Amino acid sequence: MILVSEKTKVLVQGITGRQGKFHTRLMLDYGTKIVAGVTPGKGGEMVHGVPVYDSVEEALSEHEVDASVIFVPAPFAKDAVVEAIDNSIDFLVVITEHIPIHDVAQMKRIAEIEGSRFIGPNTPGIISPGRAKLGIMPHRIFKQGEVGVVSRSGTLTYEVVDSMTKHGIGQTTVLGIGGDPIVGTNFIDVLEMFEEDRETRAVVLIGEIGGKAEEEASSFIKDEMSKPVVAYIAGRTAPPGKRMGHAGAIISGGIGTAESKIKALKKAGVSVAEFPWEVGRILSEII
Amino acid sequence: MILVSEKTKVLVQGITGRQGKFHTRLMLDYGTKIVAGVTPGKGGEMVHGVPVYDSVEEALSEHEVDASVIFVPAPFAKDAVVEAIDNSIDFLVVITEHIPIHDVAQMKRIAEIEGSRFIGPNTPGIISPGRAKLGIMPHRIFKQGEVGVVSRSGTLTYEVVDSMTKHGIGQTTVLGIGGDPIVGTNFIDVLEMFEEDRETRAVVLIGEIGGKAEEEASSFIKDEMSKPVVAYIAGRTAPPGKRMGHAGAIISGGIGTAESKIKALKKAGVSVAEFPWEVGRILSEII
Amino acid sequence: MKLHEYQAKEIFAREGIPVPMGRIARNPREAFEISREIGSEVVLKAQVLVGGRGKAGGILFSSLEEVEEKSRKIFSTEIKGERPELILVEERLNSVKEFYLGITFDRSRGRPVVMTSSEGGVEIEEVARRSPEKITWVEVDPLKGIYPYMIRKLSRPFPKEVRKEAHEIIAKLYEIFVKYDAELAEINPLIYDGKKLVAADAVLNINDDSLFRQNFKREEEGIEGIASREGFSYVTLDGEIAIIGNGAGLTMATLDAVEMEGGKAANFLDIGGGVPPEGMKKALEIVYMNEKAKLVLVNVFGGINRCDEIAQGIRMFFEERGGKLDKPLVVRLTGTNEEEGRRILEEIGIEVYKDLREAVKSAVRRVKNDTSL
Amino acid sequence: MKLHEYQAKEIFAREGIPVPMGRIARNPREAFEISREIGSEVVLKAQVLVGGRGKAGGILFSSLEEVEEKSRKIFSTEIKGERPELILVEERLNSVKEFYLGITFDRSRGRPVVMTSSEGGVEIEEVARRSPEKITWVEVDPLKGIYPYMIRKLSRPFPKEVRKEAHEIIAKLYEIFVKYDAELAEINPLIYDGKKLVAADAVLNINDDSLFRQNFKREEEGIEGIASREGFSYVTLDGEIAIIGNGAGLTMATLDAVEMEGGKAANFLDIGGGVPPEGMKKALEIVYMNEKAKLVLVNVFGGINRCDEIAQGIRMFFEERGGKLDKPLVVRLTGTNEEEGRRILEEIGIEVYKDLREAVKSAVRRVKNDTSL
Repeated sequence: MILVSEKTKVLVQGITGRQGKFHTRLMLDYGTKIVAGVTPGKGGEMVHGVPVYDSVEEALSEHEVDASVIFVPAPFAKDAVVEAIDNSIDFLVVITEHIPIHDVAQMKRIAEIEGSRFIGPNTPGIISPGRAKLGIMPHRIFKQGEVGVVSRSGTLTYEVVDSMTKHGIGQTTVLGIGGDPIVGTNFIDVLEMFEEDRETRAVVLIGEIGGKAEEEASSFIKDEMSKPVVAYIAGRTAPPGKRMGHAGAIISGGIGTAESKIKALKKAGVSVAEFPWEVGRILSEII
Repeated sequence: MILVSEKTKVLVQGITGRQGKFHTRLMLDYGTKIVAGVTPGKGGEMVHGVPVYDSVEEALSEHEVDASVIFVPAPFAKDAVVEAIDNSIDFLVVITEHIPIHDVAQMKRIAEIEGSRFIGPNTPGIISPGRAKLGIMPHRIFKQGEVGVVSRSGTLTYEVVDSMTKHGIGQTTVLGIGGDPIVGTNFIDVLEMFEEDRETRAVVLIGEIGGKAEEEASSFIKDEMSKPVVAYIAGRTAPPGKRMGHAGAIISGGIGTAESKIKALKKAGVSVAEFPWEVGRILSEII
Repeated sequence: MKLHEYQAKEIFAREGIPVPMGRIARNPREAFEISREIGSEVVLKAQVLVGGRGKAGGILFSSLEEVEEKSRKIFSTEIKGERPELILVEERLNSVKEFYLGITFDRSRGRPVVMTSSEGGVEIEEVARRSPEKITWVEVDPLKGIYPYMIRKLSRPFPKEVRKEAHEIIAKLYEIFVKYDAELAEINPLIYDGKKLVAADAVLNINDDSLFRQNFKREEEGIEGIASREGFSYVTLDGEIAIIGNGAGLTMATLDAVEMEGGKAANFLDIGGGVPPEGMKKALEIVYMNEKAKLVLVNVFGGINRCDEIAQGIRMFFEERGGKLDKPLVVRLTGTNEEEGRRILEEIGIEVYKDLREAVKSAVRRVKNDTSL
Repeated sequence: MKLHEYQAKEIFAREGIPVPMGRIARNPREAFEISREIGSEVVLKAQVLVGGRGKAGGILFSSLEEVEEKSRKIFSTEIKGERPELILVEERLNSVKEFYLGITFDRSRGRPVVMTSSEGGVEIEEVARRSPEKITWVEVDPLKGIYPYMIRKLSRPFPKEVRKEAHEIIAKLYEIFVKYDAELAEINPLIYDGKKLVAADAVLNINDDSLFRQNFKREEEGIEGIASREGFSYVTLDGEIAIIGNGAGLTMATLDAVEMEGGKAANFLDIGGGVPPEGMKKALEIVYMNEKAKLVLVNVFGGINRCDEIAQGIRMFFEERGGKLDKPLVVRLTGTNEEEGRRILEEIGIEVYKDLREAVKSAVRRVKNDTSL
């Protein structure tokens, strides 16, 4: 189990919005320790029994907080993230999608500087099944167990986890790094944590075309990981996506296709599934 | 001896300018190990036998460098400082005066983030007598010895050091933190280094009115220093300087006068000289 | 959002980057008028958003005499499926040397990267692959911004006589990159005509997620335009099975599975998250427009989307069409509020698969077997 | 460089901070015209750069009838040595509550600090001392800039009805602070008139070292103006010994020493570093203008300044005056190129002290003993 447990004390930023309220309910039901919420201008209200504050500073003056889940709408998300970081919250889950890319780049740099970590944006969150959920995943498909899952994709993760659970294979922690071009935490960071986590016996990596995150992860797996890794990569038949001009091509150096990713992963000794629903079966053969 | 020694390998940025050239000569004469210089557009030239490069990156590809002395004119000084920091030079001496205050604030923050230290701006530099000089001080007044000197003022430092040397009291290192409202390294940082330096037996602090650096130093001396400190504060009879509005008064909380500084220092057990030329005598009684 | 070359050049000119003299023509007559004003050889450039327009005949040099004829030709040329509505008519530059200048994000590092090269032109990617030392590049800290020392490094590939101009153009392009929330800003080639530097081409892609604070109107037309206004991600393909999924990864995986099972996708449509019933109905309307499609496969794994709301959308669409669909609908629905969703669809006689594999197999089988489709 | 209130308000208005209706008058007649346009009670505000003008009679409320008389009175009032040349004529605001908003640097931290208080007005420093909890403050990282969450905190002292306006004013004042390279930006009071917020006063000090990139002209007149144009730091005092030093610290120490020995300084003049002979000559011309001064003491410890160049400047001045100085000159010169400097001065018969103490004692003794001076 990595990053979150039943002891993690959670703040929800944007708790009074439609999504914030709905998922606060579901997280509480799952057993997540949500201690406070923040929505500017709504200080003093209660959401499902959770006290709401105007600012992170005020929430922290009343509660101890280990992590924050952010549902704040995209135009204001950078502010919320920086507010949390400036108030020394170490771990953030940025659910919000469609945050401007320049904002994300700044958020990432600020987190680096101040020593905080965020996952996302555009992540379904993180769940340590049976212990705590910081996010929006449909929790019934998860099952506590011994496999760590890290993914760039939300719903595809559910598909894969569903196949694992159906094969009786539970998860230590399932984490979505987020589907945006720039994310706060990348595959390698998470693989490193799973490698070190004593409960985790194998890891599932769910990738997709675009960028070079999977290729970079492959090198890490090859050089640094002892635990078995199973992967699934979406987009083998997808139309070529938006081409980022010459500049993008120069940076990526021609990698980023599903073939390139699958090749790199296989070279690193990873079992690559052809269909998402195969992951459960493959794992059951390995562990 | 702190920060610089006869082994320190030095880069000079702005080496082809009038001041840069003149003081490179004097520093070399003193024995300072100047290994390279930088002036954009002058790469390939030589100044007093020192090779000049177009950029810090190019200089570093040919030479090992421990510190940089910056003579670059004020409008371009921030660029030069950030260039040095981004190229991982750990210690910078910013001689340039009249750098815009917003630039200095940014320089300071960038140095903090990247883990570099600069002294100045508007500093006469730093000298470890008999070993190395990174700056513009008239070196004949210095003498190797056992007293560390830290000062906000340039020429006043010379006056005080002159009196020390005349009394036969030498210096481990003499460092000007710079006369600007915002400086990269403050009194406390330097006092801490002197306290830890085995060669240094006593410390001289030279301050002046304005700001609260001396008051803050006093608390540090009181709580953390075991070595004797002698101080001189200029400006007891000076006209009230530019008043920084209500905002400045609120921040400073009414401190910043010579009386306030002298009082704080005395309370911390510091011997405060009435005239700069007394410092030598007072020290000779202490050590 | 990709801007047209002429739009990007308008911005460049406004921000102080030199561009060729020229204007937009909507027809051959206008092209002739503009050429006469320019008074020299011109270049006619089709304004389309796809790459490779040069090879496709979208860029022609012309004397004044031939302008009408040549622009007529361009207007009637289809370039990778796009027919140009506008031609940019510009003075023909005297190119002594062509440079490259581009800015985009390095995704892994999360930072802007600025690149220059003395080997500009269409072969730049080839240059980057074969002789990476010919690309000068600099990574920028998004908090600190670009510094003159970085720009000096980037200016080094340019001839000494115009290095100052190059410095200014790089600084300004970076400013534009930030100010306009760009994902990509590119000048290729940046032409040296012996005296000065001119941006002969201009690429500026605005980050879609930043459009709420940028002043650009989407121009996309057809199905893509409708989809994008709904916030969907949509691409037309040439197979027979129309696909609607939620989440890019899952939708791609659905396409992959369909093809692995022997089918072919007619489109990619990702509805994204938190879609209300009306949105789901709209998504169906969009894929039903595609005449090539013979069957529609919906694959939703409810998370932030709720299965009951998705089912309501399907029912609304079903009822709008009077309960008769001209293409069969295969639905896979699971996740949040699954039971309620299933109930809604079963009420109107639509079978719901719980398992993706079965849904895919069924869809492919039906398209293959039923020749009446 | 301090701006006048009206200059600061022009900037505030341009950047979107609400200021009272009003204009500048150069004479009582103009003040009357402006008041008539405003059409209500007005306030007349002397435009001087010293503090405490209110207590000195520099601010008066007036009806239209009394405007000419009252502004005549202000024009003839000397406020801490400054006689106003301009009066700002403004509508009189209806003040329901007065707030404070200020931005400056925290020197030790090297960061901008933004402060607000619900207790605006002249007593704000007293408030800060006695009830620090009534000041809301926020430190800003100069790289990251100010964030909305900080501004929300700073807006909290304002009434709910105008919190949005307060938010905007704070954001804009911070923008101004950065854009104009300010050392201090202050609105005190920021008046709530029951409906909106208005900047009743405006302080904006531009950082002198940033003037090369800011568009302000220095307006200082008299000796201070001449000195500042030479790059010297100069203050007139009321003693008899004119002092020229190099470096603020050393010059202050010279003043201190003179007073400790029983003398009194006629001025403070710091020539700074790297001064050429012409500069030194100019410095002497400046202090010789001060009629109250009876003797001139020069104290230069050469470092970046070279003693030979300083001596050359003194000789130039000496020769310009035909070898006759109406006030005796005491010179202390030591440091870089000391011998050469000493030689130059001894040639023209000026004695040079090596020791500061002796120079100071000699200067004080000569002023005290020689009643003919």
